[in-house]
Amino acid sequence: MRRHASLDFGPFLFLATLEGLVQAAVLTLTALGLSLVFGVMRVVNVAHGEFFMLGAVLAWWVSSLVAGSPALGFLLALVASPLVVGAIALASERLILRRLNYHPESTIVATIGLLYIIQQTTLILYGPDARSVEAPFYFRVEFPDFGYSGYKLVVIAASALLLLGTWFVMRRTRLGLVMRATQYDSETAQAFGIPVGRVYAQVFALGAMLAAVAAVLVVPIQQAHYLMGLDPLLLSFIVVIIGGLGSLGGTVLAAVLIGLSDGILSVFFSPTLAKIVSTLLVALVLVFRPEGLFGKRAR
Amino acid sequence: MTAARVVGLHVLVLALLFAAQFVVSDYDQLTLTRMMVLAVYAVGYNLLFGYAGLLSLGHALFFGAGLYGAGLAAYHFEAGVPLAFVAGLAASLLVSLLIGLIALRTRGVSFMIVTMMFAQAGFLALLYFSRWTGGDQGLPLPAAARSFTVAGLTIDLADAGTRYNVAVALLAVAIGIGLLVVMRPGGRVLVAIRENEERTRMLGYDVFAHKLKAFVISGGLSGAAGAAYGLMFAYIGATFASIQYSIEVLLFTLLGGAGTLLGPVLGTILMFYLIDKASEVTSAYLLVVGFVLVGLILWFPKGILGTVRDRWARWLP
Amino acid sequence: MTDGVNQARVSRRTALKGLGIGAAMAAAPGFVRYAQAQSSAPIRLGAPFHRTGIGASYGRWYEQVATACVNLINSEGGINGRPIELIVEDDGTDPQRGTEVIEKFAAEHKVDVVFGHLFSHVVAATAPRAGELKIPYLVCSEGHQTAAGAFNRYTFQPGITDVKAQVISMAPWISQNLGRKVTIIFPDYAFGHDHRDYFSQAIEAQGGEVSALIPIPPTETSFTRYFPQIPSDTEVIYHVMVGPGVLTFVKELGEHLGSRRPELFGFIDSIEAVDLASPQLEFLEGTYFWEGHPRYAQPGQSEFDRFYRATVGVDENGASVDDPRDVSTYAHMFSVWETLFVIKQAMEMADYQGPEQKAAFIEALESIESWPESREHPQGEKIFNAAMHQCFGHQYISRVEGGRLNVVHTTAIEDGLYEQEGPDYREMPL
Amino acid sequence: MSLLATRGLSRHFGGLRAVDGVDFTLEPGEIRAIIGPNGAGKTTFVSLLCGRIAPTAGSVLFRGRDVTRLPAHRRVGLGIAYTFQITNIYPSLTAFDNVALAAQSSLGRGRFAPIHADALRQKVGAALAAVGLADRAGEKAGELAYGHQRLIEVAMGLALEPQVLILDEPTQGLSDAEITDFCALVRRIAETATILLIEHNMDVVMQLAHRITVMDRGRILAEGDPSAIRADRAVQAAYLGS
Repeated sequence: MRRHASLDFGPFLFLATLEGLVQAAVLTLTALGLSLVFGVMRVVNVAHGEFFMLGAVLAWWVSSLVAGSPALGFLLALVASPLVVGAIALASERLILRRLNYHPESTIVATIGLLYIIQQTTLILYGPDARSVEAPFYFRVEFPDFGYSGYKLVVIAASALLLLGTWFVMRRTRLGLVMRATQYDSETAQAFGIPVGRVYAQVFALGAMLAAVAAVLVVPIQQAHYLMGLDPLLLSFIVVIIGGLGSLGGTVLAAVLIGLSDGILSVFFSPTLAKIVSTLLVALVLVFRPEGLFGKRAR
Repeated sequence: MTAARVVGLHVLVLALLFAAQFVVSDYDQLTLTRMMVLAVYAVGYNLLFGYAGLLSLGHALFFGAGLYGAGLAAYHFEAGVPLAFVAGLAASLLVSLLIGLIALRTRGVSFMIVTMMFAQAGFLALLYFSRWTGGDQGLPLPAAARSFTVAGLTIDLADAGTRYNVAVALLAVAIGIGLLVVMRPGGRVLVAIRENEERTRMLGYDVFAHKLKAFVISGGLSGAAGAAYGLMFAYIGATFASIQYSIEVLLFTLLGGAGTLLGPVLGTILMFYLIDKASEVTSAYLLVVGFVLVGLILWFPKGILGTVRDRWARWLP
Repeated sequence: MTDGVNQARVSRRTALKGLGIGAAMAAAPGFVRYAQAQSSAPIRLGAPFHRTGIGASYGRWYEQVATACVNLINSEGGINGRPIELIVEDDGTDPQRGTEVIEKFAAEHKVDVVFGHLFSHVVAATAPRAGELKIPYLVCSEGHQTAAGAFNRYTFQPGITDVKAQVISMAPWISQNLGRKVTIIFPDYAFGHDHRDYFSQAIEAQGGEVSALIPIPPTETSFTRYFPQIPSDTEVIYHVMVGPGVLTFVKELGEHLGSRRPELFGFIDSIEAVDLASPQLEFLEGTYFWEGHPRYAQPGQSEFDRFYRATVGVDENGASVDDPRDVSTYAHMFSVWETLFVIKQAMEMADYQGPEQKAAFIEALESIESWPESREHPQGEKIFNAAMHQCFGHQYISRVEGGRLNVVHTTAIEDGLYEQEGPDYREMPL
Repeated sequence: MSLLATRGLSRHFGGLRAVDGVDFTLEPGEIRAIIGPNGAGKTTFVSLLCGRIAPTAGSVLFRGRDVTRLPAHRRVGLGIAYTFQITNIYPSLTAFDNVALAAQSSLGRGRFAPIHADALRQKVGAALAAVGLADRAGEKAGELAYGHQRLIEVAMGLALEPQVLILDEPTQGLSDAEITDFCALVRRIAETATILLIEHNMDVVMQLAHRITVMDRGRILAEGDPSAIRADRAVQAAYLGS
């Protein structure tokens, strides 16, 4: 019984690339949130994946409240879910992280605790089942050798737009300027009258919201489930570290690279093997090239 | 004399644990057995975290190495209990030596993430090589793999009483090793590295070598706990190598008091009990883990015995 | 059956207990409870259900069926005049928790029988512990390991047919009606491996051929990446999937294949607890599924099936009577109901009064040869192979038509019988 | 043979030549002071000597042996001890434990046998007594007065039984009375060890040093006995000018 693939190499690679792009699109948004929080606050947020999960679960809840067209429910979820997640993140920042004075190792332990609190509370309130959200629209794109979900292609485009939006906020608005100043040197920023504490809270909320948006986009493809936060967390870690801690450009580059390579490796080999390779890669990058593959050496 | 007081206290604790089997219910005896084996794991973890100040988020890898080292030897090669245990111990020593050589080049947050990633890779590898490891399903060990004879005395780990006393003995050995490491001059060097690494280097200590030694001893104790757990309860599974087991041992240690020898034992017993009781009330019993972690970090960073030592008993090791 | 042997066993055990604990402990609460158990205390059934983890949707319905069934039995006088107490623990669909939970049942709850495990990797880890703890362990799983002789005297599978028998009995129909070149998509653990191994054998025995085997981790959430492995000359895709991602699995399968698809034969597991009316599942129209018990009430439904549905709270579409979108795991959960009645029957045969009569209970269970279709066995008649501790019953092949599943073929019990592979459990010591 | 010597020792940070081709020798038994304006490269230079940082070029010789590639802890083992510019002790450990860490380092040197507890106690006691802190052994080092913390640091240096003791600005932050005591202490230490001292306080330098090395912009500007250095025009220019 030899395993031989149905598709020729060309279409096979094309499908793998599409899968990789979808993964990269969602991953970019999620990892960007993690990277932003690390870059500005120097805090590793282990609960980041749970914000992603919350985004998806809330999307299910919001869209199930709306009768009628699935598009309406989805659009409402796209707005409401990140806002609620942002508010929860803001509260956790005020109640926990600030009290720890953002001490790096303590915040990791605290956010591990936060991870369990969010995940298990969701289990209590939402239950252990996986639930689906209907896509706002559905069409099937017929390629010569296989079919593909049109919605997935739209996810790629939507992520690119959101990415541009984030870039605009960071580069062209006062909020972005303040964030970049705080990231560069928080003490000097404080001396110039920037309310660093408030910036931290905003950044933490914004990071969580990016994860939530990514989750809302993904939930018509995957189902909302209380354990779905772990994979995006690990992948985001991988992306942020390989891209260079705190470097937004590096994060985007690494997300595309990891998303694509994971997507492609998963199709050609085994998804588990792809994950083993990337986790080992991350460990080695952190040891031997701590500034990341695309980062510059720290000041 | 401080040393006598310290040794006396630890002997007393072990004697109480030994005596407990005559008064507790069947279920508490079973639970205490599990607690003591996991306490060995926590004692090992604490040598690295509490004394050398290295916070690993990947110790499940070493527990898992011991578990699978022993379990696979018993399952595939029909090794007897002593040989399987040695195989588990050797596997965890080897894995911790290799990981230590690489991970100890980093510190702080990077060290936490590197250890976590290695452990995750190990966990995934257990799933990937499912032909050997049983993957998600794990492997139940045959009953024959759990009974052995020493000096004409047959020890059957399937027997609850025997198992309990083996656990007491193992914990005694672990605490003994802990005392040896901590009370001797070498223990002072570990604490010195935790408090001020650069100064310690400039006092002429090979900091890397000391850390590596602590890492390997810690990994070995974790592996011994894993090997014992597998052989005692006749099952090895990937869950034991998952990140949750890395986090629970951190929690045990933090709760009891990092950097105190008995802290992890106390923390393991309390937390295990809490989780077990919570699981009777709700499936979301890990909620307890979350709240205790956050609470400890915010209000009680030194844990129970750490606070006791600061306030009342400075001589506690 | 309170014969001398059993009474002797009682007194010996009591004496040992007394010696072991000492007279001082006789007043302890545990001892009092034990003493009461001799007279009027309820029969305690340990139920390790998959409340969380990849089996959660099954676990919820297993629990609902068990609760309804126990209420029914209790309202009709219980077992031997004693009520049943159901003690449920969550095992997280995790083999490790499974082994811990059964120890808890033995040591803390001191249950009479444990029943209700479904996922075969949990069963595989737990069954050896049950044998060691000498607790009767009745699984509601389709794993082949029990029938293969991999376990012990204490482990039974009396409520549902095993995978090997299921696929042997269906393979001829598949090869004659759908095609001979088959690609098998299966979850990559014991249950999936049973499908892989025994369906491959069965289809080859029919002159068919397996063109590809596609294993998928049971925790996977994204599936498109696996589908390019489906060879283009495949005539039948045989799919069986479990876990939280099953809806995604079928949706993505539909997306990938489109209208020019080969024939699809799925185990209902792939859409168990999933509403067939979900968007994007239209492509399933005209495909086939195995069902252990038809989800949609069929024309000529038996009175037993009607009674069973009403009692467990399921409507004629297999959904909860409270919420038509909450679809049950109908094809599997009858096994809980039937297993409970098997426990009742064997306990009554043994005049069971307490755990010291475990041996009599097991021997009684091993003396049963068949069950007729009845209120106690609404899925249909079954025969029980005591040497293999395994029951064999009818299987149903259904076709999706107009958004519902209509049975098109019912296998005969004899279609699924096979030679005994392992030892005779009855010859193992108790 | 000189005790400690460097040949063409350099250390560059990016474009900055912190230490630039220094040839230096230290004879056994002397008290040597290194002086120079801020940014002259003094601390970088002694850090190269004791191995805390690696040189860009050049070599370090100890008793004629090339130790350039030797890691810092091995050089401490050979007898090159360093006390930090900023007080650098273990604040949460007792004074005893602080000094014991140094003592067990020198006791354990080159041996595999376990360290005897009595020998250790004796040695720690002697070092603490030498700096006048014998009665503070049980106190937490971080809770001691600042001057005493500096003395703990010196006691640690002593307990290492070094051949060369490098003191980086040891009198910084001490009162005049403490400085006087300190000078007496250094003279006592000098009976058994060679001393290399970075110091800004010229009174201390003139009082203690046998010879003085003046550094400026990473190079050695002048070297000689105190009176010669006092008279050197280049030195005056470096301190006063530019």
